[in-house]
Amino acid sequence: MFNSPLDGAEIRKDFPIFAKTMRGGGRLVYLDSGATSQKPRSVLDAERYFYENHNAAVHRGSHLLAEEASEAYEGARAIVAGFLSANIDEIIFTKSATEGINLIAYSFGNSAPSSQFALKPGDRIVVSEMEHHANLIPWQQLAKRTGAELVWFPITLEGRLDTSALDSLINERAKVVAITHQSNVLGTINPLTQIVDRAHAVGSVVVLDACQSVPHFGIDVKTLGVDFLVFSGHKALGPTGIGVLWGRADLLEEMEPFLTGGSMIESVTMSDATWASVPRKFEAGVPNMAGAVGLGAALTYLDKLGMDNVEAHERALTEYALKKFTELNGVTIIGPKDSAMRGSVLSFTIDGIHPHDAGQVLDQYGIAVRTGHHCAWPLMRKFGIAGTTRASFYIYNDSADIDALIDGIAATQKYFKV
Amino acid sequence: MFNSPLDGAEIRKDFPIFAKTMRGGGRLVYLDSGATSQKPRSVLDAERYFYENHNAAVHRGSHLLAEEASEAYEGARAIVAGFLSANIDEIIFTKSATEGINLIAYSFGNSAPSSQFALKPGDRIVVSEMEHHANLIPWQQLAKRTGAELVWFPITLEGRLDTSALDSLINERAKVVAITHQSNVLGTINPLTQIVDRAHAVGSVVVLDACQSVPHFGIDVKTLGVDFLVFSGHKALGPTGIGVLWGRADLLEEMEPFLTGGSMIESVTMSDATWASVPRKFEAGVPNMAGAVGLGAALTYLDKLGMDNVEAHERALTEYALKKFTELNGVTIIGPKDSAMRGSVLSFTIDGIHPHDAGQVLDQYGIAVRTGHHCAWPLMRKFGIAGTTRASFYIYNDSADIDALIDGIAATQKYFKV
Amino acid sequence: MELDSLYQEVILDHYRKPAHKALVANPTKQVHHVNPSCGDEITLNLHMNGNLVADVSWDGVGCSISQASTSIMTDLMIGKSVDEAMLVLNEFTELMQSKGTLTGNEEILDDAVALAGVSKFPARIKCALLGWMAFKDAVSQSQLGK
Amino acid sequence: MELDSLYQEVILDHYRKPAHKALVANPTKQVHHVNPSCGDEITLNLHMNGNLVADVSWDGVGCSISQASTSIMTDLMIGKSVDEAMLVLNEFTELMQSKGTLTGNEEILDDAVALAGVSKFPARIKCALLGWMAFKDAVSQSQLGK
Ligand SMILES: Cc1ncc(COP(=O)(O)O)c(C=O)c1O
Ligand SMILES: Cc1ncc(COP(=O)(O)O)c(C=O)c1O
Repeated sequence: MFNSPLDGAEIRKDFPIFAKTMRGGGRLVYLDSGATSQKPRSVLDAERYFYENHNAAVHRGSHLLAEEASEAYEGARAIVAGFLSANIDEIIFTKSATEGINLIAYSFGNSAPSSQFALKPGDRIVVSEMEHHANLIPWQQLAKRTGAELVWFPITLEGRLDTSALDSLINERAKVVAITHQSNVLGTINPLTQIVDRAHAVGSVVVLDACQSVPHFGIDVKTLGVDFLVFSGHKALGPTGIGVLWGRADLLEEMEPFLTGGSMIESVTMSDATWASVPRKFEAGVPNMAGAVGLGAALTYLDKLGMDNVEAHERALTEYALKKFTELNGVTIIGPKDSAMRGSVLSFTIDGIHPHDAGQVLDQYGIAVRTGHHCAWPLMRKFGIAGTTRASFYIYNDSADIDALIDGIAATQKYFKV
Repeated sequence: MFNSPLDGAEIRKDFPIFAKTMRGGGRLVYLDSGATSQKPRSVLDAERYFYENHNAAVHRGSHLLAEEASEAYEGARAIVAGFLSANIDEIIFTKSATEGINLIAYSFGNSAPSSQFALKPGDRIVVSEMEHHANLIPWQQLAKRTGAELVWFPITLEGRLDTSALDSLINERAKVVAITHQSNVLGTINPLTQIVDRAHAVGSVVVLDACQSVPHFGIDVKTLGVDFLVFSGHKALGPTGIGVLWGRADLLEEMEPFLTGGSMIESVTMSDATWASVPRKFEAGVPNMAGAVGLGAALTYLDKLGMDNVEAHERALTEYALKKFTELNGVTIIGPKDSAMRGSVLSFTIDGIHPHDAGQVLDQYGIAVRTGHHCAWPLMRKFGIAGTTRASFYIYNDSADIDALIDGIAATQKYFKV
Repeated sequence: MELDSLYQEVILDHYRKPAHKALVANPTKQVHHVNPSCGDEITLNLHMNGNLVADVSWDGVGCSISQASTSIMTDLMIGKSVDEAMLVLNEFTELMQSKGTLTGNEEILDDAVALAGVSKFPARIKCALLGWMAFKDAVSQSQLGK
Repeated sequence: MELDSLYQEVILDHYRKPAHKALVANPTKQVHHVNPSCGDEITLNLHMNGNLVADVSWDGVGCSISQASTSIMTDLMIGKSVDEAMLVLNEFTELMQSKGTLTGNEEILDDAVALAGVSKFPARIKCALLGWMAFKDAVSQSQLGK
């Protein structure tokens, strides 16, 4: 019934936090990887090793530590590039996916009117109703600043992107299409090919929010065909405070910088400055070196497991969970109920119980889920709900975790007598 | 001759990296804390403890880990506030000082024309010739975007701020005065009182770049009287990828946000959003939680040493070094030659030897210094030099380190036969 | 179990049968508050009679803690003078921030002492305070409007 | 000591007496390059004669490695065809990226093999390449201009 190439319980041994005893006295059943993932020992060791052996400001010194720090940092960039099948110079380290999207939006906003990236009244930015606030508000703000129009793909009741009006949404005025690869609420994986083709046909760039995809299945940016992609390290086994923006080299070269300051310059006078080449142009200041090194170790860990195995494991978990959920009464899944084009994020509501209360009872059993609007408030409004309870699965989960969740939901219903 | 309340060699025992063997086979003489500081074990332990026991997305879950993570993160904010004698809600975590300054500049740039923060043609931004690129280029860009005029304090030949034209520089049109507390090249500590008084008299805000002061002497933001202050954690024993922006609550409340996305909102629809209160408004996305916790541990370590002791220790090192330097021939100090109003950053040139070559020979003796323009290129042009060699001292240095530097410089001169 | 200290019977009772949960028309002041981290919302109508809290009514969505706490708050506040109401409010806020060290003064807080357990669950304190903060806001706005 | 592998005598000689370090007027192409991380700068004048590198002259500030490397480069390039010059340039670039594993082909690189030690000092590779990259840029600009 449950068949996966990976053994979640074995994998947990690599993650020190699973030794923790939870509120109710039991083990940690961590079903909140959609918010942030736990970290394997190898990531913590890599960060520490950096600090204890190579710590220095990168690119800024001729001494041994500075050389080693630069090699470690650039080595991490090479790992990320390899993981995404990208070129090294196309990888920009940010502090988060949020910063990555803001970087693009601000850079476009900084463009001269004649630039291919400049937006003006009448131009369009296209998003979807299932976007995380991080891939919505920066575009709202850019639209307000430039007078461009913000439009969006609606969502079907099943939680799929409604692409029926694709051609009229992405019309000739579209300059940016910003879309999530996988919804952090519904689990829906969006069909990119038709969107990318249409966007490129009308001369628009495509920005992909890959927060919920890069950690979960193999990504090849060249195959995807998008122009920009962002993700956060902390959701991919990596440290907090480090994220990645990948962009097509020819676009990055032409774009205006975002953060300005040290290390991103070519030359500086009191009144003027010129910019270093990509990726430096977008990495002002002393970067999160240990964070980058930790992210490199995280992606190396995933690579060793094999992203195909990771994907198969999560599919097995999702199918198992979807099946188990049918045994529950008074529980409604928000999002696709079959596992096709769907990731391992499972949102649901329980009749008569507010998500916050459900989360609280589950916590008593050591089960960590997320509750609320999941930074996708417009999506909640669309479904007419205040929030959901969300379980999200990752490599260290197994069928026993899902059994615990199912039992926990039943216990919650009993506790609140619904 | 050398008299300090702190023992650098003892302190080094708390810093694992000092066990390292350097290129020439000797110990590490780390004189590059101006670029980034080394990290005590307690900081590395605090980060790791967070990951192994509390890791979860802050402010976003009702489960135990999320609660603990939020408490750890907010606890770090409280430590920073205490360290600066600021209110908790005035502390905003950024990724770096660079981000902090960009945050202010972009927020001002985002203001409605009627806002007190909006700049328009004719308005003034005042900086100085000794600014780090991080406190220069963001203002250049803001000036270009708004049509405001960028003007600057010149520098005297001794490397002091020339305030003789203070009143005409900070005139009635001044909206922003952005100045460094201590120069990262010259070591000069700037006289703030007259600048702050004049700025406030004409209705300008004062932004203080405290990268080179917060780690080195006690700071009380209320006494300083400035309106904003930024620093980087990595220069203050903390992890990479975490910085702090402090701002006066009444100003922060009125300012526009910078990065937008999750966790910084009050309410969101597809076309609009309203903002959370400060500090959340300025902290979009999952923050660098472990970084904040690590920074908390770093400031706690400094607090235990006592910032008065740290300052006295660095003064003793600087006086010792200034004295020793007079024994050298063909070496010129760039910056004040006495220890009054001066920190422990010591830049110099060696006749006939390019800084990069000097740094290379010193590296052979395990001595880590920084060479080049130190992200203060206009300052180099002012002094008519391509760069300097810079030694910067911190708590783990002692007079033996300075002796090693002096011997190293002599050896460099011998090597290059000058 | 620890959970029972959070979900006391009186809380679940108020949750199931919330008091004054139906907006009364023509308020002196109406306020709308949200809890941005979970999306819970409350609309609160305050009727003042001089210095007296004549009526408090509300509507909204939220978890059992926020619903029960608001319900209890309305019962407590109606009929009090502004000064008395603020005293109760401060007492309750203090209880919420006590991290489980206080049990609450029943003479002042009445049913609200049942919420003492919330203070051990940091993420839930905002839930318990949602209605109270809306009330405080409404009162201070109505005072300013005078 | 390891340092001597970096600062070979021939390098220090070129540093003290750099070749062609005086800009010759009326170049086919002039370029200006900087090394943003250390502030070193070079201005390079290229004189082409058809497909032949007729002259390379330069001026600038920089460390011994960048000065010596540029000096050696000019000696090597003058008199070569574009194709020959690019061959030398590629050989040198490869040597620089070899992390100390190559010693360099002396027949092709002549004095430039003395720079082999630089490849073990990652921070200095850019110094050694500054003049070469300026030359490459000047040549390709002059080719495009045709
Ligand atoms: C005076 C000064 N300001 C700003 C910065 C920028 O700090 P960061 O690169 O950590 O943002 C530095 C350090 O590089 C500095 O010394
Ligand atoms: C789909 C999606 N986009 C963007 C984000 C924002 O990521 P971060 O907060 O790490 O910047 C998240 C996670 O919170 C997400 O799930």
